[in-house]
Amino acid sequence: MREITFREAIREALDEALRSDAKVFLMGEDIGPLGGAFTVTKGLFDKYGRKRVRNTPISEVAIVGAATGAAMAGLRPITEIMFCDFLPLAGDQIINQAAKMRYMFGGQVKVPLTIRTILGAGLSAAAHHSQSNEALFMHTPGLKLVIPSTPYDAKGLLKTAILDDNPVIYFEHRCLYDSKGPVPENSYSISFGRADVKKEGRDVTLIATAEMVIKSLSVAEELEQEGISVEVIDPRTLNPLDMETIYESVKKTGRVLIVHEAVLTCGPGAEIAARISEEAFDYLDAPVKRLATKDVPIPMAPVLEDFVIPQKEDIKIAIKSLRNF
Amino acid sequence: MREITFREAIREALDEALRSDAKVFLMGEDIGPLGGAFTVTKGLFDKYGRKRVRNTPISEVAIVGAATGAAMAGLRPITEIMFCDFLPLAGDQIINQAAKMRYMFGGQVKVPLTIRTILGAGLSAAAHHSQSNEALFMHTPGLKLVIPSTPYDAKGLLKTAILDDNPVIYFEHRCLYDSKGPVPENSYSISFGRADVKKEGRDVTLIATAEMVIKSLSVAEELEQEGISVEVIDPRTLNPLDMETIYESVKKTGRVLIVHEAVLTCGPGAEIAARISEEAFDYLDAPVKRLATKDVPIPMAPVLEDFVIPQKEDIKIAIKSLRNF
Amino acid sequence: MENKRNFLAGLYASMYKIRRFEQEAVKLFHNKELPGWLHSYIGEEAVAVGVCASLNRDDYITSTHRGHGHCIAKGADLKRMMAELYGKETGYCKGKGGSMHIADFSIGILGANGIVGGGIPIATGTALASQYLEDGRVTVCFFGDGASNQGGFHESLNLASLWKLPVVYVCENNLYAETTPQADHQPIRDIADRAKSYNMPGVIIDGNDVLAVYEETNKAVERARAGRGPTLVECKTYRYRGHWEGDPEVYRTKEEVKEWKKRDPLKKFKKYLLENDIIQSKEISFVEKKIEDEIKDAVKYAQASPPPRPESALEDLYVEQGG
Amino acid sequence: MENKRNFLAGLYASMYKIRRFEQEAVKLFHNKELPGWLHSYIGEEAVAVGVCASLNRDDYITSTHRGHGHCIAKGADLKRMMAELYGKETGYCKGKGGSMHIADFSIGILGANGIVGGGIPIATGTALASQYLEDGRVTVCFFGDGASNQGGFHESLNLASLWKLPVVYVCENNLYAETTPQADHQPIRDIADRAKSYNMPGVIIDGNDVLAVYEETNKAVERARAGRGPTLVECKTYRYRGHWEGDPEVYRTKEEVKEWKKRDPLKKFKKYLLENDIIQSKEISFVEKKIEDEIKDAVKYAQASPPPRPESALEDLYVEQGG
Ligand SMILES: Cc1ncc(C[n+]2csc(CCOP(=O)(O)OP(=O)(O)O)c2C)c(N)n1
Ligand SMILES: Cc1ncc(C[n+]2csc(CCOP(=O)(O)OP(=O)(O)O)c2C)c(N)n1
Ligand SMILES: [Mg+2]
Ligand SMILES: [Mg+2]
Repeated sequence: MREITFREAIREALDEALRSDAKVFLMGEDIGPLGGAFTVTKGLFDKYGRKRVRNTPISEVAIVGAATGAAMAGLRPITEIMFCDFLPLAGDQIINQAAKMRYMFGGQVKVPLTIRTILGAGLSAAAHHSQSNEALFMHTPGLKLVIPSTPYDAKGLLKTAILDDNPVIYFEHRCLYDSKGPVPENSYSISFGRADVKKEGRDVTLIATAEMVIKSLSVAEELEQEGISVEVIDPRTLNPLDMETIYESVKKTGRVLIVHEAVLTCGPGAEIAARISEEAFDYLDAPVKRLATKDVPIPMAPVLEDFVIPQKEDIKIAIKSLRNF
Repeated sequence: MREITFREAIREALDEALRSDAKVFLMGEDIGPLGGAFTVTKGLFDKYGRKRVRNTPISEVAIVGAATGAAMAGLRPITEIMFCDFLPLAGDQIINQAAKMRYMFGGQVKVPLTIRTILGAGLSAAAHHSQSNEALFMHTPGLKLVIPSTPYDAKGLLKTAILDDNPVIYFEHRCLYDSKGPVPENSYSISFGRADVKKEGRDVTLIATAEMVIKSLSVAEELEQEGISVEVIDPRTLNPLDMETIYESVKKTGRVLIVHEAVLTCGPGAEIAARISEEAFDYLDAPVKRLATKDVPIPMAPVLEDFVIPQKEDIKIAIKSLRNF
Repeated sequence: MENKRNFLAGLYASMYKIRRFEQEAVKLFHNKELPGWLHSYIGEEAVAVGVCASLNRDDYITSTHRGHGHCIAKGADLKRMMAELYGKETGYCKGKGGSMHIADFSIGILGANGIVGGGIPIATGTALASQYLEDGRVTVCFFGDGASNQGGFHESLNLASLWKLPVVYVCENNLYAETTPQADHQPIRDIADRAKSYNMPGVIIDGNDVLAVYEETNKAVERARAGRGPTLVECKTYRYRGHWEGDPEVYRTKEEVKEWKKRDPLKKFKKYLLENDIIQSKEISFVEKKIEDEIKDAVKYAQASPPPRPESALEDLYVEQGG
Repeated sequence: MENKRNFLAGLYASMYKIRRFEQEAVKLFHNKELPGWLHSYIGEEAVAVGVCASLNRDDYITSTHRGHGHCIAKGADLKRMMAELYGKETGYCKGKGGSMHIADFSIGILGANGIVGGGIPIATGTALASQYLEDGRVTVCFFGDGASNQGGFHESLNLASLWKLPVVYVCENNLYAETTPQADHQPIRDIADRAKSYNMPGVIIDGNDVLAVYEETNKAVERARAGRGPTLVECKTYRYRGHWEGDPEVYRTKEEVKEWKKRDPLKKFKKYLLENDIIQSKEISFVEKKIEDEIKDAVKYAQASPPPRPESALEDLYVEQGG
């Protein structure tokens, strides 16, 4: 199969959606000629024009709110929020309006809105351009949350997000944009709520998201040499969250490590750990371990950033300590 | 000891702070002559005047942002956000500015800001006036979080919040305002990070916050008659979070129920459950159970609202099932 | 001529319907029949009615916490509204929304809103959709003087004017934001002046004069429909009752309320209709009687309706999809 | 006279210092010596310098992602700035903040900000504190044309004018918000016009003329200090380099950049100083030389400084309290 980058995979999904459905349009800051801060939408402005690919003012409330309104009126807006760090500016429109609208109104309305946003650290961009705040939205019923780790998943899940009649937040890890992977030429989509076992294993279940999947896989391969067999599971969507696949794995391994780049406290791992501990209690041979970004804002200096973000070495140590529990 | 209401306890704390420190002032919507939506600040406007008790426009960004700025410049602002449902409007100022500022700037500045806000359902006020969203802020390093359940705690913790040099969000459950309890006449304060064992017990550890503490205590008393001894722990502050007291209890009981009014997924209970499952694994005789508001916005009709919010009967059933695990 | 007569009679009927619906709701609320909270629109009827008189059935409106008047003026069904106030299964939102969240998407009512200013970006978005789809619809966005200090107001008006969206922003300036007089929440008197910040027209109207409201907003609606962009319309008006039922009203005098009642929009318009021989007194009584009955029916319907099934609290969150 | 001469020489020195600091930073960045991102202030020096010339050491400023110029004009130490760009322990923020978060609270620099518009409410708050404490300080709030479309701008200016706070809002209109030309992000040309929405004065200045900037903002600063409330000052200016280092600049022409370079604030002011015999060419060279040395020292200092201890990433989050 041909290999393309994570960035290209997303762009293809957008391109296909724009081509096949006139109700799909993009809006966001600097997504036009530049193609967004990470050039994901590059070329689409030239191809589809100003109506379909809309540069906006710096107005996160209006961007998300207007996209919500447009979705209510039958369009399928895809908005880009340049960094997920800026989502709190639109907190009300996301949390109180888009997410709750259908429910509050007794099911009268659909909000087929996709919010694409960029998360993750690793570029020394400091506290306002490095967060992974997906957990804020996991705690908000009414939203669906996508967090892909490979080009294949990125494309297939974005297609589903755009077709979904509910508001979806789609998180793209900036450090993955240049990563390459096989992506079929023909159109396909991936259902929400299906975790993917990225690598099978017997000894430890490792649940990871976004770039941590890549780091985890690399560690898992290294450990394979040392005779430790790690199963790596990528939930891919945090809401819906496929716990079944996780429970199946836990029944097999009895040991679980969760790794994410969101900060530890009340992060996605807290929920996953709590559920495993409740539902798979009898299968656990060791306490569920979490490895996450330390509970601080993201610092700028590389040495500090590396210290707070889980590194491959940290993952390795955590797996070994679990193994020896 | 004399008994006063939760509302009066908070008012006293504010009054004492205004009296003893000229740098303390209040700002918020309609906190002046009316005393706020729940008349907590009633009388303070007359007593301290417009400079110290400031009615603001409906501008949550400016309210929190200006309070943050004022705190940076040496004042000790106490702002009231009428319902915690409105905190997402000020999401950036809370999450990106107030919480991260000291860290981003390498410890150069203090932000002694207190945000008082109202949480909880039970008044048929529907999806925009009923949330319990403390977990959004548990996931935000840099904030301290207070969530009292009794008049005594309310006063003592608010005094500490105001004296604290860090940004604090102080959550008041609306259904507690008229509840009465003993409060000393003399000034006192309660340190952050000290959970309170509201009732001792041997069989099950029940961790609850805000109004759920009251419901839990009532259930615990009833169950005492039936021979089930429940220990009720109120963390009182969610950050810092006193896990030691909880672990102590778990070592004794081996069984844990967590009850809160925030929705289940990624709620405070997820973090507490994950920590217990990790740190007290060997002491657990049953999986940690969580009882929380169901994962939906809060509906208006009383029958629906009651259905989604944990009720005493639900708590009772959960304890019994834990007991029989 | 007959058309015009019917049109004017319709305006009166609509205002009367709002007035009586609200009075009834207030009564029921104090009888403790209605759960939740209530923000009455009494005194402001000419705004909703005058504005909605320019709108087609499929035009959109966004509303506020004080939304009953907007809904009735746009044509909402009193039965389903009242049932929603009661929190019944037959209500517009199946009891999930209540007074602050009534919506009827079949006639373009995009919902009341519990967040002050929360509907402004949304209205901007439906207008964007109309422009995009070239469906000829206009969106009217109602909000209060207090809401005009929200950040979302600024961002939305900027965007709407930049893109020439077919939306009319109708500010109901009733001089108070909850308990806070206008002078204590903004340093200007005429909110319409803010239109200049967005290079859009700003219009000030006597919001207690239903014809004035109709005529001026109609121009704005036609302007929007013609693709010439948004307008900010400020209607000066007043609410007779407290901010919400139960408000001790410490912030204003009885005299002020009395003064405004002299300019009552219903009385004023009725007088106009009678004095100009447009409608006979008998006809008015007949219309009023019909509305009384309609409201009684609505209350009966609501009372007789079943409460929602508790488990229905778990429904309506997500659209269930195939695939 | 000598005072005035020194003052004017100081303005030039300050502008030159910014220019050279930024040029150096750009060079180091492309040498891959600096981690993170860089937004250069080159071309806009007259704004920061003209504005800060009115301020006392203890007056406050809030800054932006493009903040180096503001910091230097307010008197920040080049060594600690450069060390921060390098992410070193000796930097202003101990390496935690980097280019987008430089602050020096000892001289009222309340911090650059990664959130566009994020500093506007904060500036409003320090001004509130100054009014409250009657400490006579003024806050200057810097932000861009793009930021003027943020909700926080609206809410803050409304509040500041309502309460007559001692703050000056300085909009650096460099015609672009990142890649988006002004005409594509707001339907107005003069952002100063937005002042009317808040009943405050709005002033338009040639932002490439340091004296004009100084004179006009000085009035605004004095007005604020005298308790007469805020002013919105718009400085028309231009950035020479891309939005950030690495920007392919697809959104503007080389000719446009060239055109603006003809109005270079440093050249213009230097010419003025020389032609009016205020300063001799030799003196200027001397000043420039001194600054070159200062910048070299700053780079050396930064390079020689140790990186932060990794564990220091866990420090500075909370103030540790007794009790
Ligand atoms: C974001 C937000 N802040 C505060 C409130 C509380 N609140 C409800 S209505 C209201 C006053 C609104 O004033 P205005 O916009 O003038 O509308 P009016 O009530 O006068 O019709 C306030 C402060 C709210 N619902 N939402
Ligand atoms: C809230 C927010 N939205 C978007 C961005 C990304 N961003 C950084 S600078 C910038 C442009 C700012 O334009 P302007 O305010 O005119 O300042 P300038 O860069 O021209 O000095 C944008 C969009 C951001 N940092 N914060
Ligand atoms: Mg009002
Ligand atoms: Mg700019």
